Amino acid sequence: MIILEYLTVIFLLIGGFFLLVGSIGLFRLPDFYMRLHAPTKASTLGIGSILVASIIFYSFKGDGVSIKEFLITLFMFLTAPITAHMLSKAALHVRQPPRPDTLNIDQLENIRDRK
Amino acid sequence: MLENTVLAVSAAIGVSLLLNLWRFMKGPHMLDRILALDTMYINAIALIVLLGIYMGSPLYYEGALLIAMLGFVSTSAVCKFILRGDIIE
Amino acid sequence: MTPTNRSWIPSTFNFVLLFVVWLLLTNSFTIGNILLATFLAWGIPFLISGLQSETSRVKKPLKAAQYLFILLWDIIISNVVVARQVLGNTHHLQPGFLAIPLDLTDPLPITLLASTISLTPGTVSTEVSVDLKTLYVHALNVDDEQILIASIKQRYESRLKEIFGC
Amino acid sequence: MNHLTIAPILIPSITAILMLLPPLAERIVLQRWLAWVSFVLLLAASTALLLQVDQQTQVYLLGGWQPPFGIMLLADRLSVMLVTLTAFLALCACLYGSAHEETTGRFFYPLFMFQVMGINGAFLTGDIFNLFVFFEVLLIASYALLVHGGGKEKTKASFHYITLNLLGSAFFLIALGTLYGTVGTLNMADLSAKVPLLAAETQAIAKAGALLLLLVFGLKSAMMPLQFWLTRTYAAAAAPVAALFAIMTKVGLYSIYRVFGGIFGDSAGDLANIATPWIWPLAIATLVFGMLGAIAAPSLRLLTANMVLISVGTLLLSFVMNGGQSLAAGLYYLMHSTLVAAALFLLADQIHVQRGHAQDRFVVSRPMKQAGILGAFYFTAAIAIIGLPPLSGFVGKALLLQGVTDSSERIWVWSSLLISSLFALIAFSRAGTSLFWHLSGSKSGTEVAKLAQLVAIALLLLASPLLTLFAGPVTSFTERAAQDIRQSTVLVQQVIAESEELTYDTH
Amino acid sequence: MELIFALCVGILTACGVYLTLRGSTFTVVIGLTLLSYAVNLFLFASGRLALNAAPILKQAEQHTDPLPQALVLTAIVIGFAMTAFAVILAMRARADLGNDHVDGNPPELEQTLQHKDKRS
Amino acid sequence: MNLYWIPLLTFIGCFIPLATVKWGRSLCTAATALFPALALLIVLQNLGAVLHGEDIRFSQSWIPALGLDISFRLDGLSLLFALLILGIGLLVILYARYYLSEKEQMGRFYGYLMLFMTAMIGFVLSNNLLQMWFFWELTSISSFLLISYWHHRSDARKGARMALTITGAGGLALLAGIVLIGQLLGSYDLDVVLNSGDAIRDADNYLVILVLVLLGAFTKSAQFPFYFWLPHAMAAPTPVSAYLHSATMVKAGIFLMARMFPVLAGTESWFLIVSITGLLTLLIGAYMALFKHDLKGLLAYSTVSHLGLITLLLGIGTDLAAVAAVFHIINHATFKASLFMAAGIIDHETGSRDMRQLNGLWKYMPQTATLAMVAAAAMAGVPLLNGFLSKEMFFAETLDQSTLGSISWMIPVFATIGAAFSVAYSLRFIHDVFFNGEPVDLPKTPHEPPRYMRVPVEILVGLCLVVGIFPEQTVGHLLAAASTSVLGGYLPEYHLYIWHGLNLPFIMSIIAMAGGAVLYLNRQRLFRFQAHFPERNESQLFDTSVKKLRDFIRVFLAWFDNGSTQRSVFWLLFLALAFTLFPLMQLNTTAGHRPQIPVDTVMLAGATLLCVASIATVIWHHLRLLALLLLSVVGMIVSIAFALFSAPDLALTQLSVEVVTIVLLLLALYFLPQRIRNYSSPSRIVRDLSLSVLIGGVVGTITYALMTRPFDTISGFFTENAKTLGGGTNIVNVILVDFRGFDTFGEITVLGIAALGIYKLIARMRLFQLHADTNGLPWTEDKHPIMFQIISQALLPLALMVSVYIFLRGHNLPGGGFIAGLITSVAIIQQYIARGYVWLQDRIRINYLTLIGTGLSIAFLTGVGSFIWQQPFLKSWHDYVHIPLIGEIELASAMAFDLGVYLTVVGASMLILANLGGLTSSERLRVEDDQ
Ligand code: NA
Ligand code: NA
Repeated sequence: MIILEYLTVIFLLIGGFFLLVGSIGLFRLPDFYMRLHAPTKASTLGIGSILVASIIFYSFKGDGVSIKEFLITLFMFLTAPITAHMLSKAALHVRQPPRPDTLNIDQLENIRDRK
Repeated sequence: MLENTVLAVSAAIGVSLLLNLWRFMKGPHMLDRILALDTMYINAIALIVLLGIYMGSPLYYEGALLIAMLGFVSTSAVCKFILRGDIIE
Repeated sequence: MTPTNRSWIPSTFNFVLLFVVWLLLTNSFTIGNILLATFLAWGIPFLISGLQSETSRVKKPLKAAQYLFILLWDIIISNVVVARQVLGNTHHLQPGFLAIPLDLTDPLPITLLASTISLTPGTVSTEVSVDLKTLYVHALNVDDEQILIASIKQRYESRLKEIFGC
Repeated sequence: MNHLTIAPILIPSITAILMLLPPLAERIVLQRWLAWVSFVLLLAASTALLLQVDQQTQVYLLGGWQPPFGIMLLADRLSVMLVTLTAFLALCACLYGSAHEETTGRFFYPLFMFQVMGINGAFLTGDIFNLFVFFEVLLIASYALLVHGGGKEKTKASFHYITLNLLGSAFFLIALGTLYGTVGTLNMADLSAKVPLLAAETQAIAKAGALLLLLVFGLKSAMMPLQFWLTRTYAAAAAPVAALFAIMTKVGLYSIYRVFGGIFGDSAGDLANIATPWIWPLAIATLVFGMLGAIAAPSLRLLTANMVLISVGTLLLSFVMNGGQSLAAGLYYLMHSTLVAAALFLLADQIHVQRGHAQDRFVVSRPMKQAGILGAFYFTAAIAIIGLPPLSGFVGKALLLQGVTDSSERIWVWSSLLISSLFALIAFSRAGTSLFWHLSGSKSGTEVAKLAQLVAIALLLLASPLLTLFAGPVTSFTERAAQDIRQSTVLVQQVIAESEELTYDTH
Repeated sequence: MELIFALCVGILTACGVYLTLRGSTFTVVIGLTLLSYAVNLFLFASGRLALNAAPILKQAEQHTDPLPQALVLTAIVIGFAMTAFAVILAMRARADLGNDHVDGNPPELEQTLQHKDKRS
Repeated sequence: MNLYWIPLLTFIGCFIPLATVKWGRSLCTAATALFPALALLIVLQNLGAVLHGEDIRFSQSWIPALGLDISFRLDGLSLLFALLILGIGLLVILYARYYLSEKEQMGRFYGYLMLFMTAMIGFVLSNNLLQMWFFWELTSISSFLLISYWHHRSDARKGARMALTITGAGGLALLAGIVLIGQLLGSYDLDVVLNSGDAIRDADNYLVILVLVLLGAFTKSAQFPFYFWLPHAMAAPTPVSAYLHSATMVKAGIFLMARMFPVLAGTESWFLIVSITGLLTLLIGAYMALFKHDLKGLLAYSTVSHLGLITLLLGIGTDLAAVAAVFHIINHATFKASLFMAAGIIDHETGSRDMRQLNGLWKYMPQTATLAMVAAAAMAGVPLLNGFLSKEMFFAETLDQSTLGSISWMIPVFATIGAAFSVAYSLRFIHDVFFNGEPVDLPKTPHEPPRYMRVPVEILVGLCLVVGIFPEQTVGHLLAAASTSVLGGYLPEYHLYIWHGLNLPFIMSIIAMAGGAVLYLNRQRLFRFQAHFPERNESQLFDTSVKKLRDFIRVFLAWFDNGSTQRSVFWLLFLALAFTLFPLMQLNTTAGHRPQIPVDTVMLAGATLLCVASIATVIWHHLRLLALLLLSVVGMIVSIAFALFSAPDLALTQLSVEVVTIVLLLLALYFLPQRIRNYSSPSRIVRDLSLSVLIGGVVGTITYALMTRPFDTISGFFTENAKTLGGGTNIVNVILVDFRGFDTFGEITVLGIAALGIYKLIARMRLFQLHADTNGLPWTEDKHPIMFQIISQALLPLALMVSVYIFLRGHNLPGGGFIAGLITSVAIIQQYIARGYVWLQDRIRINYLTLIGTGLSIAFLTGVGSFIWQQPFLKSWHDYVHIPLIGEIELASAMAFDLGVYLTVVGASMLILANLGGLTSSERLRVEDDQ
């Protein structure tokens, strides 16, 4: 049982760490396209670890194994990329300038027009 | 130990939320704010799950699930708004 | 809902998915609940079949499972990498847009590919060309453009092609 | 259980619901007939209930849950009197609307029904939060009805009206939260029993909450300075809607009677009559504002709207003056003023239609096609609403004058009542002469009122002579009804006490 | 925590109230929404705050006051309906009156607005 | 016959002319006259008894609460007036038959006339003060109708309005006076009142009562300074003037003073007010009459003057003065009615009333001229005519008072001057009209009127003569009876001789005659003198002052209520502040003793987010999308707060509502102007900010004060019984669907109605479709991104599954129909966003309206279902059913109710959103037109 508790703690810490990293990324990355990467971390490993911790926690709590947290993961995995997609689409649409040293920056208009 | 961890992690999430808020207020573009909001949703999910662990109660799970579902809808709707103006056309 | 083209039998994938989701949600395995799960997993797709346009179907479920694990692993690894990048000096990062030529043709596999790319931190699918032949990706740090494209194509796209048999 | 008690809520409710469903949803003729039948039924049920409650006050426990835990309806003379009044008014307004308004937009009948449901619910409920809910029902229906028929003016008036009312609802909830957070109950009679027991340190909080209720009810009843919505709304609304709205201010007044007469009335200990010092000046201000507005009004509708203001001020006064002993007179006046105002709104609409471009403004115009009958209606309504004999207004006014015995109160009440009558007299004589007699050209328009419209107006106006003729029994009824505010509270408190004994027995 | 909670309610109320006093319909709607948050929190608080005391039987030792929660639920739904109506009415006002002022046509701005609408 | 038959007959008579007018004018006249004639018969039937000092009464309770009974009395005074009203009334009816032209609506005229007669007769017969007032006001109303009979004429309308306003105002004062008397005595019964003279005169507020009652009397009787309405009432047809302005209506005020004489008179205030008013009126009226070129104008001012005379007599207050007053009432009624009728004949036959045109009519209508001259002589007070007798008595009484102390002599002097003017204008009436050369530019050639038109005049003039010569034999008894009534049952010694000898009053008469002649001879000089004064048209003056008042009020109202929503909102909020601030100042300490929850990081972070976001909303409210995003931040924090503080249901609901609201606001954003203009001035902003901060402070204070104080609540019941009686473990849900299910029923009704209303708003809405965003950037071509479509499609079944789950668990765990409904809606909305309106409209054939109806009816049926078991509305029922294989299943009526909630929510939110989405696809708009 104590192992499960340790596991919970570890996963929680991992989750908390990546969530924080995601937010730090959002905080300090220099352009929008780069910042767009931040929530992906938070939504994948960050939330994922916390959910795993939750699964372990409820399992050792004695109410039987609870795995419905998977469902949240499923939703996150399905939606997070689309959110990012829509956001980047929008960024391209409004011609958000990427950092000037961005690779293939000259392709921006093509990408925008989906050529 | 678990309790302290939960408190620590939730503090980390609290800090994350404040960082998101900073980005939200700073912008500079509307999309940055939308992104910040979306990240807040994610942190909120984590926070609610943590709350469940803290309270030892699974009652809050659906809250997290709902944010996961609905956060997507609102973020994508706002993006659609920026792209097309009319979100249901 | 009165769909125009109602189908009485849902796709297996949908059925299984919904069945499992219900059990996940309720976390109860009584006969009653299983019956209910069956009913709902059949009923809901039936109810909304009019709103579902035809998509490619998973041909190789096992491969799909394997793909999932690879994805998971990649997520973990790239998360660590990206975490270092984010916390480190961001000026050293070399962001860039990549154009990935697509072999996939169906929207569903393309979407899954794009999602995979986005889920692994460090890359985000930004746009797909109108003809569905190019996927544009933004990467947080590009060491070598071609290697990155190749690795994506080889690691994910080929597998997806296999899974959907196209 | 006496289901007749809840019938005034359920009848319009189910009627409206049926109208949303096939086969009625798309068939206006069926809706019209159903609406008529339903209103007649409602009137019958209300009247039957009225006769019943005159013998014995009815308490209806929803879901069978004993008060104060469940929601309870309280049908006493006061509430059922208003319900019956609503039924009659709604019948007439609906009759009028069936001639024209039913086709000028969708959902006329169902919305009308929902509106009545909300009003009746607000009158009948014995639970303060349920009162909020029914307020919202009647408000949302009124929003929808207000825009019925479309047009810029309606839209403009609506936004104003809705903004104010949404704010009002917000304060309603704050008030309810405050009351619940201090007294710990929602049943009005139970509140009344527990308010005097409040600890000294929470009394101030409860008082703030209670006064916020006065704000909310004041807004609904168009008390100064919350009356701004009234003229605008009434001027813009479709005629039958405006007529129905005539009862809406009375919902606010009724709530003031119930809350500040029942809960925070004489028996509320330190919090007794907390609203009285506020109501006094505001009521007089309302009256003054109404009479100034009446003099200044450029059209019959606005004039009528200002008459509604005058009646609101008068009714508020009747509640506070003479230590609350004049309420019976107020109730008589309430019935009279509501019906006559409604008739005037309908009449103004006909005048508007028949005078062509001049509408109902007090300017020279072509003659009306049916000047004779409309003139007779106008004359009757004007006499009634000014408060001249031989119609009901004078009875109400005289009762109110007679009710004030304290000489310091008398100065205020009498001068405002009498001067407002004079102003009304000036306004209506000018209005009438210019509407009917100040003519240019001899060719009248072609528009004529439909029979249903004339009957509707006539029915409403008929009430005035009847109220005068039977003023004896009616005033004796309103005297009993006025006492119900106190007596019904005591009655419900007994029911609560009995049910508490029962609860303790089972545990 | 109670103090912070009260502070939040107060600030929300103040902000909501301020926005409802503005001249444009959308802002008023936003203000009303903020205000309704404040009101819901207030109504909720009237049952007093409690941690780990969800009003679900068997899920906790203690249960917080369930009644205000039920009331807030009702209030949320009603508030939603009202907000929706107000929003659409704001649109309708724009359509009918050509601008988004709460009074339809602020005299001092009428001309500039007409000018602008012609262009758009 | 009972007394009530008298007013009843005349009242029935109101309708007779309307019914009989189609039978021809004469028949109509006869039929109309029948009823007052019958009424007169009833009066005459009682004549003997009353003259013998017997009072006849009838009483019937009417409104006990008001003290208003139907109560009549016939005593001397009312007998006198009843005879005048009915008698002269009959003559006027006959006269009007010829006066009104063929074109005129005779039925309407007679109807009004009868109505007036009813009011008048009811008034004089009243034995209850309130009833008296009732008829008093009726006379005002019916006289309004009569004066404005020729309502196409502006002067008629104005004159009628003025008369109504002045007499109406007086009536209200009278009502106040009467109610004061009623409150003082506890009864309005005249028998009680007339016996309580001392009580009233000794009352603290006697003066108030007196002034109020006299205001009524003076306005009605056209006393100074209210006399000016009477000349303008001459716009009425002449029969009306003959009736109302000589014999009846203006005498109502006199009647009132006479009636109240035993109660109110006899004090110094009475004397001062009444006699001075009377004297002033007498003089002004007499003076003004001389200068009127209009025949009726002259008569009107002369009436004013004579009314002043009677008032002065009543004011003097001695017993004999009262007798004189009564006598002059009779005399004035007869000669003035006949004069008006004569004037009417002249007007009728010549087409003019201007004495500058009317000359030498003696030649054309000698009979009429004779009659008019006799009547005018009576008016002037020429011996052997009735006017002379009462004037002599008047002179005698002016000499017989000393109330003004050393200046009491002034009264007889002024009385003589007044009489001189009276002689002068009578002379003018005779000489200017019937002699004085030839007519000037008359529209018609004058001739005698129809035979029967003259009959009423002949009768009245005959009366003037007979009474003048045989006073004791003709009116002696009547005068005695009436005077007895006025004096409260006592009759002084007096004699009605034609010749009292050469005494002081007779000398005064002689002086007046001579003076009158002198005045008349010098009239041109007087006219020139009078021409120095600007012509005062009181009607115009009155109209202008009413207009000025109105304009002033309009300016004030426009300033106060400038139509601004912001202004109204400000007042509302201001009042809210006032209502809460004062009670809170009585609160000693804000914090109570309840233990508080410790703060942690998350709470702090959340609070920071909430506060920053809401303040930012204020700062950035003009950046609409940003404001919207900030709003969702707030919404999210609020949901988390609900979750944190043990309200999972609330958290879920708030979240789902949040999303729908955002979508709705986004839609709105698209159709609203993209830029918000700053509508506020800096000072307005400061004002609003202060108000908002104060209100926020108050609400915050209440929140804190509440939360830190313990309280007793009924909630324990719900917690204890949710499972046992309600069958669910989610207490909140059990409250919602069971304990307080009625609230929920109302709540979903609200939702349904909102949807209907919004549907109405959307229909026919014409909106701009923008082709570019705020920055002028054209929209992207990619309407429905493919990946977005695919994922949305995949999410739909999952979301529906979740909503089923949320629905089913609601009774025991957080969830329920409302949240489930919103999830379903959001899932469908997501499809709309991803696929577009058109794509979905072709595939979803649901009638959302029907869905709402179904939902509501399910909830309704669940409610009324309990009627079958004789249980009240919404009585819940639940049971556990054991099904093989599946196990125990709980069935609860609450579930059905919740299903109703679910369907309504889905239907309502979809009806709103889908139709709104369809707006820009207006070609396919299926919404029916809302005009
Ligand atoms: Na659209
Ligand atoms: Na002449």
